[in-house]
Amino acid sequence: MCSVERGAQLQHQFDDIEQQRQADTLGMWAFLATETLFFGGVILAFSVYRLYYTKGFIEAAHRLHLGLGAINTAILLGSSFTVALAVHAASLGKKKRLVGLLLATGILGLAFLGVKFCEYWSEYREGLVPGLRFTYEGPFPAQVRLFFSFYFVMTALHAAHMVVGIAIFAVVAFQAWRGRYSPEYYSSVEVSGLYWHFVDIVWVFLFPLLYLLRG
Amino acid sequence: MTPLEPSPPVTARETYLNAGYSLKSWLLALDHKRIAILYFVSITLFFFVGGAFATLVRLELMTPRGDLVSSDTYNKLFTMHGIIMIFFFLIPSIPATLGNFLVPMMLGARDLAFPRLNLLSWYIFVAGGVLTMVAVVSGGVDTGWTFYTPYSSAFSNTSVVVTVVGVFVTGFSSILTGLNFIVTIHTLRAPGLTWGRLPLFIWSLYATSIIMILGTPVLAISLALVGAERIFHVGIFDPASGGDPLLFQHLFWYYSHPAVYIMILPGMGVVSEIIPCFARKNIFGYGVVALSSLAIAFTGFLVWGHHMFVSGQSVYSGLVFSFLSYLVAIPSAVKVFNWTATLYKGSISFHTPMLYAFGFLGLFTMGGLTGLFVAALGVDVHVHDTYFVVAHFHYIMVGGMVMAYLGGVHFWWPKISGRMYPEWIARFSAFVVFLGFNLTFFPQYVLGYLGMPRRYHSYPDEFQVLNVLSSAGASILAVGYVLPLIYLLASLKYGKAAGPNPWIATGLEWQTPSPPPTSNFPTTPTVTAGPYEYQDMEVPFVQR
Amino acid sequence: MASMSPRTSTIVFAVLMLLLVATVGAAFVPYDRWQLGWAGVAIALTIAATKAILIARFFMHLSAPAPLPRLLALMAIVWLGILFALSWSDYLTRSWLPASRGWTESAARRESEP
Amino acid sequence: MNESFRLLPESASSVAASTDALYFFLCAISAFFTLLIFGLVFYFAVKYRRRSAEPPPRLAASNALEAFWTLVPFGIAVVIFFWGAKLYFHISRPPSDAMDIYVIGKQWMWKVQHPNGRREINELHVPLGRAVRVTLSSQDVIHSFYVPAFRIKQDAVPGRYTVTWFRPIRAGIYHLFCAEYCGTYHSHMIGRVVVLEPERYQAWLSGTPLDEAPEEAGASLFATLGCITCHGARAPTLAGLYGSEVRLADGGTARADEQYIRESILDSTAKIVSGYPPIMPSFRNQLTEEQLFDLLAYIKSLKDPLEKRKAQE
Repeated sequence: MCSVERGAQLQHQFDDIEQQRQADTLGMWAFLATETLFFGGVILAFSVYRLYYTKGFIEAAHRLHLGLGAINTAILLGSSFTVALAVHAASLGKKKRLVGLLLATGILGLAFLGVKFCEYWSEYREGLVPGLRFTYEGPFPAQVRLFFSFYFVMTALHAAHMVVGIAIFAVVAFQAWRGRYSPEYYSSVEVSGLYWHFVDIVWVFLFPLLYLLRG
Repeated sequence: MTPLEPSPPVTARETYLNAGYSLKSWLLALDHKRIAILYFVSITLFFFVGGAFATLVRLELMTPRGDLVSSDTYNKLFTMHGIIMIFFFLIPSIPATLGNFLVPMMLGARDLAFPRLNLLSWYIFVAGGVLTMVAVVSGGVDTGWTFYTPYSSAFSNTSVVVTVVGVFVTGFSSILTGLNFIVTIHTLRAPGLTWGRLPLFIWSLYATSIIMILGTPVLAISLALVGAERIFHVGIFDPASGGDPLLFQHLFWYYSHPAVYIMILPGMGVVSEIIPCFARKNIFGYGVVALSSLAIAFTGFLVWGHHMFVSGQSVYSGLVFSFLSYLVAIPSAVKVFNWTATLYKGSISFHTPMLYAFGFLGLFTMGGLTGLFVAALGVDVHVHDTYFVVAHFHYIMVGGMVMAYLGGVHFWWPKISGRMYPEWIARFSAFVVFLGFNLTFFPQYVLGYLGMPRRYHSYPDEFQVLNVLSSAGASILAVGYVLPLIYLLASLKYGKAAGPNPWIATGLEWQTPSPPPTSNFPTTPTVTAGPYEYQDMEVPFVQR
Repeated sequence: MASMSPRTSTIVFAVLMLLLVATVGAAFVPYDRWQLGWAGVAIALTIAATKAILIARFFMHLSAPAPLPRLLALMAIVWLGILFALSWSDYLTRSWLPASRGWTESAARRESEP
Repeated sequence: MNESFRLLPESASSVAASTDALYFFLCAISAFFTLLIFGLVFYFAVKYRRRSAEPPPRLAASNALEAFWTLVPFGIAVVIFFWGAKLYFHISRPPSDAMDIYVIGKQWMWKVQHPNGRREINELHVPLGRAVRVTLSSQDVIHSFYVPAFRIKQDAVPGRYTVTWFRPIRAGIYHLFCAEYCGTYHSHMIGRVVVLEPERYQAWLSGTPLDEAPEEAGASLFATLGCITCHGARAPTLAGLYGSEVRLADGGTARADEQYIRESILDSTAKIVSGYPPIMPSFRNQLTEEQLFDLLAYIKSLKDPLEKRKAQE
């Protein structure tokens, strides 16, 4: 990495590259705080109805595919793993390894979305989609409908964040392939990694709340 | 009266204003000062649009029968007045204009931490504004700025979804501004500028930014859920399918009460800068005033339930929220006492910024004290959703926030435009604003306790006298607001050239020429003393 | 900024997968047979919280010397706690006041004196 | 309604005087602090106006002063809080001997139902001196039952019951407003509360034909809907149910107030009584609010035999 490129990275309002890297990390953490409150609001709504309509929500949780949910969680944890390795590779300046790991993360993300789409499709076929096709006759119909409204709102929000994450990794992988990052300055990889880990943490909480509370 | 004659042209020094005249150089500007000007223009536009709606509302309320417009149109008028004034003027005004312009300069930095994000936040703000204007043009929305469900989600047949998306989008511009400020204040302070030497304007913007990034997302999700409810009938707030309408109120007020602190904290920051400068004295109790901004930012999130005392919320949580609401009043009271104590043994001059600061001090005190009425459970049962509440929040928003905003604009106008505004016209318009304001909103306290509910298109006859008084005051207030627009724009051409420090004020922004060059400081300044060391500076404007 | 060695990443990943298996297993315990419905919720959420802390501490380098990311993460959690605690304070106590029966009979005697 | 210009609303209920007392106390506090701040600012502005070019001395901060003007406002705030809370508790606990009135908010009118079956629109006749307990619900959006002269306000929330009460102490006609924005004719949703002396109230009551009392309407509904087939044998008996503690299937207990009865009718499997299978069908979207009130009145009128005997002694 010749020094000219490194000079090009430093933006004029910063004194040195370390200050810029700290600012980027702090900026992403502030953004993640906003995302925490964003998902927190809808999880609060879910928790209130789970408190009021316990039986209906337990009944509805049994309708979800626990297996697919568990696989998805494993996929997402795996993608967090590959991102951690990618950040490490970037810090050592191993370009090929970095690009490979970033692409792996993107592929795992797409796999997650694929599994998610299969779940949506089977739920649509079973008539569990409020608004589109809701032909559920079991006990507590109103409460089950409410549960599935939350299920689709929360997982769709999460999936949207996944799509944004995958797009970011595609751009960062392309930039890495063009050799823009160096061991001194790779904060784009680090910051997109932080965002991805956050999306993973959101799923770490969504999975038990939706799939596992079958007590 | 200094005669208004065209002043000599500013010397051909490179400033952020003459760094480029093309539209592209403005619309794609990354310089925080230019983005501040873009925000100035857009929020002034929105202020006068919101003001026009307010004028129509006041005209409508002159007569009990309410025969100026139909009740449907009236509902849309007060809704748009609320939405535009709050989301498109009050929330962005000081942070996005004076804040964007001054934060880097007060910190001795060349620019904010993320200039591109700053420009993006302006474009998002304008996109949200355009969307809301589309909603206005295509029939308006009549849910009130509070969007209470189930009316907003099931019963209103106006363009609620377009407005909700507009406000959702504008919320992100507020998040980006807050995020930018927090990172800049943490990482780009000049050498020697410790937290104990930060100007109080920066402290108040720091506290505001905390509220912006931690509160706005919850508004985003609650409005998104209303949108989802209208489009997909998810039933989260729909009582027919088991939903709880109060849940929306919890999510909405979780943001919307701290939002009133987003609006007032920057105003407090401006007043903390103006009073020491024109009293030539250090602020009394710097540490306490700085920490009270953070205290307001934190306790502001604990009190939202006082909007729901009679909404069917549980009696016990009403008690909790009422007590916490009294806690949040304490830091504001402490600030007022400290400002007043700053005047003691000062050397006070009565320039326009100081007049606006005095106005803020008095009116914010009255607004804050009437907050004690609506936080007292027993009284709130009577005055909730009446004109008493309307008067309370207008005393704080218009009496406090807009006064401080005008004070700040006049105080930093020489730095922003390089020109002085005409002093005597400005003092006159400050009095007009003060008089018009009190005549408009004090009668509403009496109306409120008499029991006139909010958002009424027509009302019983016995309320007419006070309403006519209020409408009369509104016309004077309107004049008071149009005057600064005229003479400030005129001062761009006719104003006297202002030197780097016309008020002989402390603060890094006054140690660079006005209007400042694009990179603010030739070399990064170092700070050696506290923020308001006026005791060893010469005293200007002394009449013998 | 010494980012984490692959060895620790692998260990953390393995622990995360173990926790995933644990939480899925815990879901099949029939809590409601012993009226312990809330225990199921508590177990599931504590496991999820541990996974989140592991990811945040190791993968997101929260343990790095810079204090500010930790401060922001803590503030996000505290503000979330405020939202949950005060909203639930309404929902949990909404039925405490039996609006119909009024409180004890003595309430009727005291009602005359405000 | 006299047209004279007033600064305070009439105080026509037992609570009005104490609300006004707290209001005057708050006005006094506000006047004191406003005059204090305005006075100090004006005094300092005049006394220390700029006359010399000599910079004023730097004043040291004083923690004692800061503590003083933190604790004093806090002390005053706590006093106001307790006073307001005591008043609020009094307002939110209806006395048990109060007369029951059911009010349904519907987009842009108030539908009032008296215990003896009288139904009124936007009118509420009540006897002087008698406590009145108003049970509120709404058919569409949130409305708010607000009588300024009685200083009481309570939102009518769709999907559940909310309760407020008042005891009129002066005869007359008073405004009834809707205080929560509810749509196009929110400002036309105005009614009148007419407080009559007891004898004139009886005359009004007996003057016009009575509709069917809610208990009878409820009883006939109870039969036509088929509730009677189970409730008596295979389902829990409803006699004396109202106000009692019910043991639930999941081990908890619930107080059988209006909200419980309404929920058990509309969402029958939400709270299942212990020892009974969850086989009751849900009556959601089959009953209007009036019918629900009638059923409720009927169930409340079912006294179990021993309590009925106690009531007769």
